[in-house]
Amino acid sequence: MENLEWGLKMTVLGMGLVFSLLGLLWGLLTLVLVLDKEPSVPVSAKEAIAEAERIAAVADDAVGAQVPEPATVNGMPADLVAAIMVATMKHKLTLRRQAAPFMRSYWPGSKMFASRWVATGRVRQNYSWQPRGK
Amino acid sequence: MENLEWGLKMTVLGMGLVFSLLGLLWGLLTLVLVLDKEPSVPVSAKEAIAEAERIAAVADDAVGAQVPEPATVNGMPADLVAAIMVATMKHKLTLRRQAAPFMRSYWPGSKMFASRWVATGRVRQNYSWQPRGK
Amino acid sequence: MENLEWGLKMTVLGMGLVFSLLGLLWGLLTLVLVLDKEPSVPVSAKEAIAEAERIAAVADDAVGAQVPEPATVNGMPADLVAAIMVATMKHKLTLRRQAAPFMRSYWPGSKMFASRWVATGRVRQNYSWQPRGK
Amino acid sequence: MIDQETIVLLLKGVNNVTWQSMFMIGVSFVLMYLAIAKDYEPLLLLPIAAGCMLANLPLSPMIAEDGMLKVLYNMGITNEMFPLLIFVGIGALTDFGPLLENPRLVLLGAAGQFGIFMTLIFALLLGFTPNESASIGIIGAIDGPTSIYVSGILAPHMLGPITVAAYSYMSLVPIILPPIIRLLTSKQERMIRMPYSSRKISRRTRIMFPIVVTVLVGTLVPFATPLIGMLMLGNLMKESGAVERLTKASAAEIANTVTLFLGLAIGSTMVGSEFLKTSTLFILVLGIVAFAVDAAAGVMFAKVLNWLSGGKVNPIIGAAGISAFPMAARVVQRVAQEDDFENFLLMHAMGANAAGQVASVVAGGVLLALMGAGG
Amino acid sequence: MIDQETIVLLLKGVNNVTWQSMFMIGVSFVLMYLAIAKDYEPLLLLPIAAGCMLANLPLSPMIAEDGMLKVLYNMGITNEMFPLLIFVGIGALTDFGPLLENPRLVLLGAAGQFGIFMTLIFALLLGFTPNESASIGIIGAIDGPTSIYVSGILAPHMLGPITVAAYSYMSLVPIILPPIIRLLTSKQERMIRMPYSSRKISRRTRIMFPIVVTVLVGTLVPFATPLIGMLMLGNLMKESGAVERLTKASAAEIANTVTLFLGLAIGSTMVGSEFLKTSTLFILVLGIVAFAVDAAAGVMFAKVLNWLSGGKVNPIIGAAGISAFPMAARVVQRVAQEDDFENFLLMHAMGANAAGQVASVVAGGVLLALMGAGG
Amino acid sequence: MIDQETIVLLLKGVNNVTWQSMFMIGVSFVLMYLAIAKDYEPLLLLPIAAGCMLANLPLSPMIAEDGMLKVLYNMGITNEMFPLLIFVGIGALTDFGPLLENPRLVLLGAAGQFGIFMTLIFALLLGFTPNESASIGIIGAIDGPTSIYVSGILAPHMLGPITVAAYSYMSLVPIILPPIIRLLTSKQERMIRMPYSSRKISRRTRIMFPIVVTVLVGTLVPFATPLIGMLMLGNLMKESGAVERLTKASAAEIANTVTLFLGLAIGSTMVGSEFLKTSTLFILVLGIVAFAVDAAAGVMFAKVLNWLSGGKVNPIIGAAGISAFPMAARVVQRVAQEDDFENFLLMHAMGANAAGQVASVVAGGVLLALMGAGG
Ligand code: NA
Ligand code: NA
Ligand code: NA
Repeated sequence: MENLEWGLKMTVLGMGLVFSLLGLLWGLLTLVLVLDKEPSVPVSAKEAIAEAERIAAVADDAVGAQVPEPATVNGMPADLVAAIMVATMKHKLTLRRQAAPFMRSYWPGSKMFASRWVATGRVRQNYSWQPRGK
Repeated sequence: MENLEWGLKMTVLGMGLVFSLLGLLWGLLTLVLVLDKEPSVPVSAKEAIAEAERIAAVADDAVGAQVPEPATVNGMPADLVAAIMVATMKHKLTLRRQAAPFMRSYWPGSKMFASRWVATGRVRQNYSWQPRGK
Repeated sequence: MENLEWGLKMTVLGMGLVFSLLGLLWGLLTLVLVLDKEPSVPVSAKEAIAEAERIAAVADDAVGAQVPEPATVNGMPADLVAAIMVATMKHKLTLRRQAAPFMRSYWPGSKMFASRWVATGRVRQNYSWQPRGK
Repeated sequence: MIDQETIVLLLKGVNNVTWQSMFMIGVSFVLMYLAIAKDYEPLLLLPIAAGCMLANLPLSPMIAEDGMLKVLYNMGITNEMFPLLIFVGIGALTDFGPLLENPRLVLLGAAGQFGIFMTLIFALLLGFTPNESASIGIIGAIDGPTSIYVSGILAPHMLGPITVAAYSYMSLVPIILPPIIRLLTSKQERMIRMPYSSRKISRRTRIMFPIVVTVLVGTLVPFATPLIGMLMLGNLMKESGAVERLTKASAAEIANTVTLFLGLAIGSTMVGSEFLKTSTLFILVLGIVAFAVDAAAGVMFAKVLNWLSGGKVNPIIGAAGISAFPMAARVVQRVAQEDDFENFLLMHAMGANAAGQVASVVAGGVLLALMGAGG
Repeated sequence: MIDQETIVLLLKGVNNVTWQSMFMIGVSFVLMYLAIAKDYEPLLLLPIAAGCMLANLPLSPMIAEDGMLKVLYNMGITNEMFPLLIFVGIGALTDFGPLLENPRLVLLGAAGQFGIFMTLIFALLLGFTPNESASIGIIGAIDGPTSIYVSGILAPHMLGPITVAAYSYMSLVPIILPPIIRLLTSKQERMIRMPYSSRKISRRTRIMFPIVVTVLVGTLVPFATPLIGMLMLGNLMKESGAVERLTKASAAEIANTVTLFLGLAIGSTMVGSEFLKTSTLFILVLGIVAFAVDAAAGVMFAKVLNWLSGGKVNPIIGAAGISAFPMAARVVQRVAQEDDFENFLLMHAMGANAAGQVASVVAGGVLLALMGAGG
Repeated sequence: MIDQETIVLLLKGVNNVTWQSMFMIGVSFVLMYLAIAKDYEPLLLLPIAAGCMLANLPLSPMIAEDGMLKVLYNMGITNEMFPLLIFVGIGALTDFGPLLENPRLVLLGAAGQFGIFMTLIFALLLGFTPNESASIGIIGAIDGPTSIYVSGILAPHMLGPITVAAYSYMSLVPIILPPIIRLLTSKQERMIRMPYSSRKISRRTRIMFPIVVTVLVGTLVPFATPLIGMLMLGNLMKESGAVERLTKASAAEIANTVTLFLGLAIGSTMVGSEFLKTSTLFILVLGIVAFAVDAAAGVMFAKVLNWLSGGKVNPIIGAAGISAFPMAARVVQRVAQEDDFENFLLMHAMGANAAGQVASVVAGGVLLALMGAGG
């Protein structure tokens, strides 16, 4: 049981350190946000999810982040869902076509890296998350 | 003449081994094709040559496979020949534009890698060779 | 002062060698140009500057050649200046669109590498400097 | 004319086929099947499978002195350069915005590392050495480069199975998470909606984030400096917007080349005698355990937060704290929608998910520090 | 102020110019001319020429200890990594479909390797050592990476001229083949038309092909494992369709970088005293012989097949068995059309050509096995 | 349970923070600020800053034996491969046309190197060793790879500050040049217009130029062979038009990857004790001096040419002879337009600028030759 004891010690120390470090990070980030003085504004869940999908779509390009899931959202084709979302949001947005981010455009014509969310992403990806039209 | 004897031995052994190995491969491939049970269907020579040119055009991109030949086929400009071939085949094919293979499209606008057969290739390259419209 | 003496010696030798070598190069280049027998034809300063900007725009892509200057030419927006230049030159030129140089086109859609002079460059970059319409 | 010696020479290959090497080639076929037909992280598993196949062919010159797989191994595995370079590319494609807007999610990432240590204990009990146990535990970081980096230092002889387990199970996240989430939460909990508020994250904050994290983590846990430093370097290049050529090169050309080389080199370590032990089987089983415990710990910790916040935190977002960015967050969103199609948790889950990414790296460094590795 | 010593220092470069180094710089100019003006495989010959020029400048620091050309040589020639990486790219762009539809063409590829062994004998008779003879013979593989790989192992001091011969003559295939074909066949034979039938090659078969070839060849001829393994790895990645990023990287970024480095490194071996021997001249002559014998053997073997099949095989497709994919096949098609414009043999020739590609690699491995190299 | 030893282990990082390392991390922040906010050569300065930060974190494993920054340093700095590879990319993007049309501008490039030697003398007088002085002087080449190459050979311990100075000041060219130009020239001189004539430069001449320069410079100054050879190799590939894949790879993929690695490796040399000396301050000051003297010498020499030519040369184009291609030429054009908006000197300035690029490399080689470095 010497092993077990050592293992438990590792666990306590390890998780303690991880929590301490991330707690410290929490504090620092909160401080930064306070200093930034940007107001926090409520947004609709749909706006939030569209932005989140944009971020996820970029990250999908990273090695070791493939998505083997079926391309459906609760049974509906994902592209359709994305299209609907886009349509409902479109009237709020000014489209800045020319700034299409390089991440998506280096092999044009190919759908090589395009996940099902790219359609959504393409619309919103040039905005930092500020759906209030700020 | 000891050298000659050794050389002949190498030749017999070497060519013997090469033939044996490729013979073995022949057997295996034949077996696989039998197991695949795909029917063998006669096709016109023109269809075959168009497909062959498509394959050759992709391989031209490989390092060490440049083609210093004049771009003519029996005196006719190669592009013209390709264009005629394409035209005669077109009505048999449904064009799947969106799946243009990445090999050809990464530096769009540039003709950097484009051989004279690309025109042909562009049309057919998304098909595995099944000109019967299968 | 031994140091100073050695330093002066280095300077004399060093600058002497640099001048000698470049002088030799001058001679060789002049010889080559004489052998080339191409006529020297006066051109307008505007044509010359447009060509020079084209060359500079390509070189801007080199690592260690970033341009942190404000994108203005004597207070006028650089893009505008470039556009005016292009307009005044356009009628003299046949545009060879298809030969857009690969340097500029590999990440299309992105303005990643595009300096303010690209607009000028795009028009003229396929010509070796021969504004006489030769 | 054809003498005895020549015949021996010609049959050398066939004579050196062993059941172990044949079995390992079979393993490589299974990995190819998973990569190609099942789409399990093919970018990693296909090169690993190829490396495994090539290394197990009889008398393979590829793993001999100066053999190409050996060269690749020495080029970037021995010195850990390959996993670190891949991290630069990951950092260049990761947007920490969801975390920056909602910093309290950070703690969910910490909870999602619990599986590392649980698995370490299980491995110890099964008789693995401390270093081996820690290497197996690190599968629970659910982060490829971290697993490769840590196990490459602590137990390089186990690099093959650990990497295979890490990447295979990462592909299985959409299958592993949902039942665990459902088991540990009530339908009512899963239906908790979380409101959104948005704040503009200034460019300055986005640029400071990777720098602050690097200095903070690097100072407190020096062993984590390479991992966190490279991840954050990629992120710094991305957020600075000043070096797009380098950002792109890190995320594309360098990442692709290194991935191919890394996979081949790791695959080449999977040779018969070392791989064909019960320990390999244990690693595969313990890997699943690590994933499951991670997810469970994340959910349970989120339940605590929910209780503390008076019911405002949907506990299932805790499952995204395991990392596997951004897949785990998507799975959480899907599970939420099964009970309430109008429940949109994705952005919160992404925050927890990004926290998990940082926490995984921190945990890797902490583990190395605790093992006192390298000095 | 300017002393004797300084003057000596300054004239060091000029004083070290030798007629050998000047001659070699002249050779580099010829190679540049061939590459730029004649378009002979410029991707290889231009870097080789540049490497040769830079290595032969007086006192060149580039080939000194830690000099860049030396560094590149040690990076990828000594350990043979560069030619193998180029093979991955070639495999990623090669479609073995024409061979898979028509497997009996495989034997034509075998026949096209006869020049390797004939040339080996000629070289022996001219007084070359067995290893040197085999290295010269391998020019007859008519495949750049194979020639570099084999001669790099057996006779690295001959790497320069052998590589130059291999790539230059490959550019000359359109000039070398037609007269040989016409000499050995009657007009009637050349006018034989071959019918086509097409069968769908399943994705499974296409994926299995590189795996089967690797295991088969690698088991029977372990020395061929690196060559065949890397060629087939590229093909597997391509046909799997699962790792397009890696396929593209292999065929583009990696291939381009490696080609530049490989060319420079090989060029740097071409320094005066070693290159300026009658042996170099012999190599150049024997290289042409190898090409010619290959083509002749291919055609003659195809004539046998024609006889066996009752006149159904056009013997000129045998000339495509030499490899030089896909150029040789195109040349064969052109020759056929000279006698009958409606005669379309290209797909059959492509099958023989792809077989020649595989057979070249196999022959390289067999040659290494017979020489007992390395192992 | 948690013993003394463990606590010591955990506090190891914090305990090893020194004021030197904190100061250096502060320096890295300044560099990041310059790179990101001020856009000073971010492609180089951002990686350098990151390397500096990572190397100065307590007990940084990245600069330990087998640490990644160490690996990168050994990969391409020790053997000077990285700066040489960057030169290939620069050559591939440089058009020497303006110089070829107007060869007499060549001498302006020579004059623009005077700052190298002046600075060398100042450094000697400040007590630096000859090798160190020459390394500081080479900042006056106003060319990144040349500075890295020369100082990497003569004084590798000063590589960090010299590289930082070279690239930072290069970004400051638009600020440094105008006052010097105005100080040394009258308004009348600055308003001299220079006529243009154009001649077609044949493709043959364009191809011969890099070859001639390489052979000429390489023969007379063997130490310059690597620098001039690689710059001209890139240019040869570009002008030949025969190897566009390699040209593009040199200017993009290879350049980007090498820049990232080079910056990180150089940054990692900037660790406390070595960097925090008054010598570093001197280097920074002397670097500015080198730039200023270069520009002044260029202008003064152009005034001589103006006098010799009877008033036909605008002396301000001499300032473009310092190199910093093509930025210096643009600055000259801007200064000219301040006095006469219709005065277009850019093409002449580009010629002087291209000459400066060649002259910088020649001067680097000459300096190495005079120091007798390496043999
Ligand atoms: Na994790
Ligand atoms: Na062959
Ligand atoms: Na200079």
